[in-house]
Amino acid sequence: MDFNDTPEEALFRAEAAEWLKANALTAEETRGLTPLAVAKLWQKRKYDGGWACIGWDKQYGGRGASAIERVIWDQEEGKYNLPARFFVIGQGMIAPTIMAWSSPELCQQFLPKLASGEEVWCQLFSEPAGGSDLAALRTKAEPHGDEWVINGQKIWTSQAHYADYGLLITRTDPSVPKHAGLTAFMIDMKAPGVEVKPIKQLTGESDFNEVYFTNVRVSDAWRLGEVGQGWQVSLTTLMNERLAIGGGGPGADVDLAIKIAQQIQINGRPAIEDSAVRARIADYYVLEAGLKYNSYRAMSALSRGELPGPENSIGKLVGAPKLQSIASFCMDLLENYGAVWDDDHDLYDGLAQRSYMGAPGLRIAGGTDEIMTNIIAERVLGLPQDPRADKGIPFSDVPTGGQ
Amino acid sequence: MDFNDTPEEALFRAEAAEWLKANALTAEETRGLTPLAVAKLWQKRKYDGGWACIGWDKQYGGRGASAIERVIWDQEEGKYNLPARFFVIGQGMIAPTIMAWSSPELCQQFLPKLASGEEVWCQLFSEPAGGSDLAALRTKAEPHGDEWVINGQKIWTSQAHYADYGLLITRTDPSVPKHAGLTAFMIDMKAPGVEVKPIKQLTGESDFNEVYFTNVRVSDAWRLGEVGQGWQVSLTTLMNERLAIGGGGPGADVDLAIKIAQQIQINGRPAIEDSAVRARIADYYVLEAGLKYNSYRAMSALSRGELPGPENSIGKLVGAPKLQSIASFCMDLLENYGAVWDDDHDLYDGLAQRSYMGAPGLRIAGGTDEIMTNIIAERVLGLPQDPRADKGIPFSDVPTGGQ
Amino acid sequence: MATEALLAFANDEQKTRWLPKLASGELIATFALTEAPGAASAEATKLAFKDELLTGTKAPVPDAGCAQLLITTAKDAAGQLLLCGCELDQSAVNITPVRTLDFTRKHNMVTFNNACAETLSNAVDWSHIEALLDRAAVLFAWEQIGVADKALETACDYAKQRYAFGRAIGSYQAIKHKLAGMYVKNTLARSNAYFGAWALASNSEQLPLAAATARVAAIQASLLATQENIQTHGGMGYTWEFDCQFYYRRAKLLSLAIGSERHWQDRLVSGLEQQHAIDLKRKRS
Amino acid sequence: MATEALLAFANDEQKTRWLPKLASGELIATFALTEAPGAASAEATKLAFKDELLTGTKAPVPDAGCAQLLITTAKDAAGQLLLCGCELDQSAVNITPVRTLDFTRKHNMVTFNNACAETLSNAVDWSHIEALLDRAAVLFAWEQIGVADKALETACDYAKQRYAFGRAIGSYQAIKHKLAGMYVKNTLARSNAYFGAWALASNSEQLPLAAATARVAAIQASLLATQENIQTHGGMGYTWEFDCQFYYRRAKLLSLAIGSERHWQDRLVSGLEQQHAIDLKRKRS
Repeated sequence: MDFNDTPEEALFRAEAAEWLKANALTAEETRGLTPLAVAKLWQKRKYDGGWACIGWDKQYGGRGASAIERVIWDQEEGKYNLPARFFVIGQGMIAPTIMAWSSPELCQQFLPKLASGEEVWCQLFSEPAGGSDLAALRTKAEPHGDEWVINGQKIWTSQAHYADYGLLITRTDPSVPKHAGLTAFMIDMKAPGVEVKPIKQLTGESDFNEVYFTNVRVSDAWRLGEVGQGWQVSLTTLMNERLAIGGGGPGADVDLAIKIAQQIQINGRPAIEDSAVRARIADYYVLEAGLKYNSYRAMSALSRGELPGPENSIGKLVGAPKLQSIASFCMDLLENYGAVWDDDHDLYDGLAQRSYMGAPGLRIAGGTDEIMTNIIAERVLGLPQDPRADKGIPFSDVPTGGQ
Repeated sequence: MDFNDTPEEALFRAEAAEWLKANALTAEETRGLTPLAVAKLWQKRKYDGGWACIGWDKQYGGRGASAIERVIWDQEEGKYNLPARFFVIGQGMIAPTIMAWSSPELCQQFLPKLASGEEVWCQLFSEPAGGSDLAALRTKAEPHGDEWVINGQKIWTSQAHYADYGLLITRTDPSVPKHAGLTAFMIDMKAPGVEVKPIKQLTGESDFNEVYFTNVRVSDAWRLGEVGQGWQVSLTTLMNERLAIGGGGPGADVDLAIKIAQQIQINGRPAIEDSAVRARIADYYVLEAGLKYNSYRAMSALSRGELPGPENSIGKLVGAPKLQSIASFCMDLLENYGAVWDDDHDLYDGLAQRSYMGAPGLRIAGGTDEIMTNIIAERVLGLPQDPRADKGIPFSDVPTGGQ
Repeated sequence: MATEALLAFANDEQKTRWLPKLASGELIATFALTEAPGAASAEATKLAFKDELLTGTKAPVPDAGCAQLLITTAKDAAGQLLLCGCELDQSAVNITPVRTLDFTRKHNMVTFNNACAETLSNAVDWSHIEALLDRAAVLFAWEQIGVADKALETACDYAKQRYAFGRAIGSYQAIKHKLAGMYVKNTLARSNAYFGAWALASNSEQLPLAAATARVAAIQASLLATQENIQTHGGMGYTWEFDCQFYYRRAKLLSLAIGSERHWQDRLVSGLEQQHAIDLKRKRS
Repeated sequence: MATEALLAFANDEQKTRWLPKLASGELIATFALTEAPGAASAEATKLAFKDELLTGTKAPVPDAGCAQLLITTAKDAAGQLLLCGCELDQSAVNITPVRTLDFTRKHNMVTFNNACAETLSNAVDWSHIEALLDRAAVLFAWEQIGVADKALETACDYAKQRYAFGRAIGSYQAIKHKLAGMYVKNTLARSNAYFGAWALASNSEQLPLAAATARVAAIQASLLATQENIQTHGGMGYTWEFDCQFYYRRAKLLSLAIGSERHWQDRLVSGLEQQHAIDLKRKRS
């Protein structure tokens, strides 16, 4: 591992920086547009310039860039405040799944429009009774000629209200053990019988949806993998999820804490001179820096052709509780004013308060802290599984506590 | 709950203090004696003066004192540096078990000599393959006329090398589930076939022993409870253990930390003025004070006639890790010198270093942190048990990993 | 806190004028301390009192929107700290809402433009304010413990009833040990708060230490319990419909309202130092 | 550290005299910093250097019993900080053993009674010592991580093989999540240590920050791993026969040897402040 660019990497970085400088969206261009419209505009510009999804094959709209080049691009693009989150699920998680499990024809049909930002995808995995136990899903798919009929409900679906397509996991056989009875499909979110209802989060915002399926028909040609292979298909998505999430956008961090601590006084001196404040900031920095250099190491491994492994769970497992804790700490520095979260009054853009309210969601979405810890214990350290009350028995016989 | 004495309590306190002042051992009396001899001398003096085991019935050598009076006595006796630990197991844990499960004749035979310190007892429960899983013990007792023949091995037995008697739990029936096949006995530690081997701890000291039984014979009259009731008998001991341990003698604490922090400098000022040091000390004090007032509340409950409940597990669960942490912190205050642990050089009597090495043992003995936490979760909060691989099946069929 | 301040610092005429109405509920009073981000202190108090008139700003002030009387720290022209009473129903007082993390408890910014007011006492110094805060800390601790207990109870109920992988999530040690940890913190906080209540009720010299101990314990317990309650509920706990959010918001608000954890940790050790000095003096005499 | 000090501060003649022998193993050198409890500092350095003679005491000094050369901080009559080299084989040097927590690494008290010595450089200030400690911190971090990894590995092995209640203790989340927590801390510490190693090797201006980050992470990871390794082993881990104790003792020794966690947390934030100042200057220019 080297923390400096090689000459080739430096060249690539310069090329990327130059294109970004010339093409980044201006305030004028984005004035009055919705965030989604801005994101689509920027994605299309990157696509036209050959800078969209740079790790993908050229035939699907990419440029076959290496893992290190992707990191460099992300770093350079990250210097601009450009919208990205709308395409993380589609490009980062679902596209690799389509590439792995679908035909070249369907790849050709879907991937270029995913790269260009024309079409948005969502991921239809979680269900009310499932939660951490993802495979306990109940949404039924029943064969009907060369179509399937879908009935059931999904939950926690980001972007469902404006997605064009979705990756759906269904139960096609409840008489076999849980993981064996699942099948994956691509579905048209505009199809009759698909109904999307936003979920109001504790922040008051709605980033997630419930999605109801009532006799929705999907062609067998849009099946991913074999019947009964749905769990394996979903694992491809989840494995890529660990890489795609992690960063998580701007939030309270060591920079914010230092900024506040330099401006607030404790006993007549800047808070940054207070030894207890310093000890806390140091501990947070150890986590932040550790995660940063950890991701560099993961990228080195990727560039050697290794697959993203379970050790990548660390990013979210450490990052989300850290966000919660440092947000709380930043509010503490402001003392009584730390509770203020008001566009007319708040300081530091309400970043601490927003992070404090957002962090509990991060600790849950995409695998709770507890699930992530279990993954590390079992898959990295090789410790034995928990005793499983649902192992090897038909899904329909698994205890549910009456839920 | 009141944090001041009532008039009656104050009277009792004055009486106790007066007797202690007149009778406490002098340096002259104890010169040249072993710690055990000192303890026996002091215990006998208390017994003769009517101040031994004051909560017991008069017929067994006590004075029928109330729970609050016991607390007051302990507080007053605690002001002198008088030896106690040799009798904690016998008087605090085993005596209540004998009272609950044995005949008046045997009580009369054993309890007065326990109160007077003439006879020392040990507790023979733990086994090598057992550990946290106490009931998984394998030491066999087989009937032979009106005697039983004992074969097997115990471990972690404090005081076995000088104990006169022991409370022993054995397996009398391996064909029934684990907890159902146990039977309890009192045994003579000087009987033929009892062999005691000290265990060297990581501190280099030996507070514990292995005890081997080879065809040791014990009369059926010395059985406690019915055959198969051994688990219930042991629970009486364990319930009283929660009350008896907890304090744990002198160790690193907030007083020590403050003392060091007042004498050591950080950046040219006393360390106690350093804000990070203050934050740490405050956190430790919250635990210390919380435990202290918690035990007052538990004593209030006892004085209302309530039984010591599982909530008393908190003392050890919080106290032992706190001891480890504050010991480490005290050493940190001394910086490089904190590692020094040498009668010719060390400061503060090596209290921090000794506590740092002793605390890991406290976190394990008498129920590990993990077992204590489980007890609170299940017995206080009513959360469901872990799935049990050993439940309802014959002891001889329980998986052991080949141990 | 307003009532405590009146009891301690108002003159007899003021007490006669305000306390009976406060007791009957006819009058609502609130207390204002901070003006800017950072800890309240004598130095940070800028609100000016001159010729019986107040000029300046206080924020965030709880419930100023429905109160008629505000007790506030201020300074006279000589820089001397004061406690003032100000009736809010006058045009020289401007009250605007300030949204906080906890929208179930209203806060305001109060701006005084030569507002009529009166002093409660001519000689306050910051230690008097700290004594008021000590008393408040014990009461806050009990409210915080109430929130913490409710969060623990809710989490336990959910953990018993919610199933994953074929068994109740409360049977997984990751969850049950989390809940046991919350119980331990809540229990220690309660024991410390009992001692705080005793010290408050008996006007003990140990009140500063007892109050700080109760406050630090309550902050730590309530923040842990309310955040891990959401975590135990998983996705459902993060929705608007579940009550988890209210406990989470309220716990953080209370942890900030009268001084942060760090502030009270510092006060706690001051209390210990003071206690040690007293013990030493007693031993010597 | 002795070698690092010679490389940085010895004159050419001294380098020629000592470094080749150090490299060949013919000469063993050690470094002495502290004299009394508390953090080492210019103020706390009392060892007096006058007329080429040293008078005073250093303790605890690692391996002074087998070393022939000691590099030490001292002060001249004017109070100027110095680095001195002192050959130990002289009667004016008295070396007595000092037992520490970790009996597998020998420590000594070294007393100088007008012992012959020489200065390495005439102009050292405390920042030079800190720069030496930065370099040492990176190397210490790697040793600490080695201990932490070994403790984790041992604990995992035991947890897979030891049974309780009919199953391996490593299948209980109380144990497996404990071990996962150790893995996370070790992994972050390693990543930080890689950056420290890079900053050391490339003489980066970021070395002070990188070294402090590596050091704090390594202290925290190694203390956690070694104590929870004992805990995972239960009673057996607390016996003399098991290796758990060595890791536990060594981790604590290393965490104290060149400055405590609090000391390096403070240095870390100084590094951040310095980095921010550099970034600001770059932005401006």
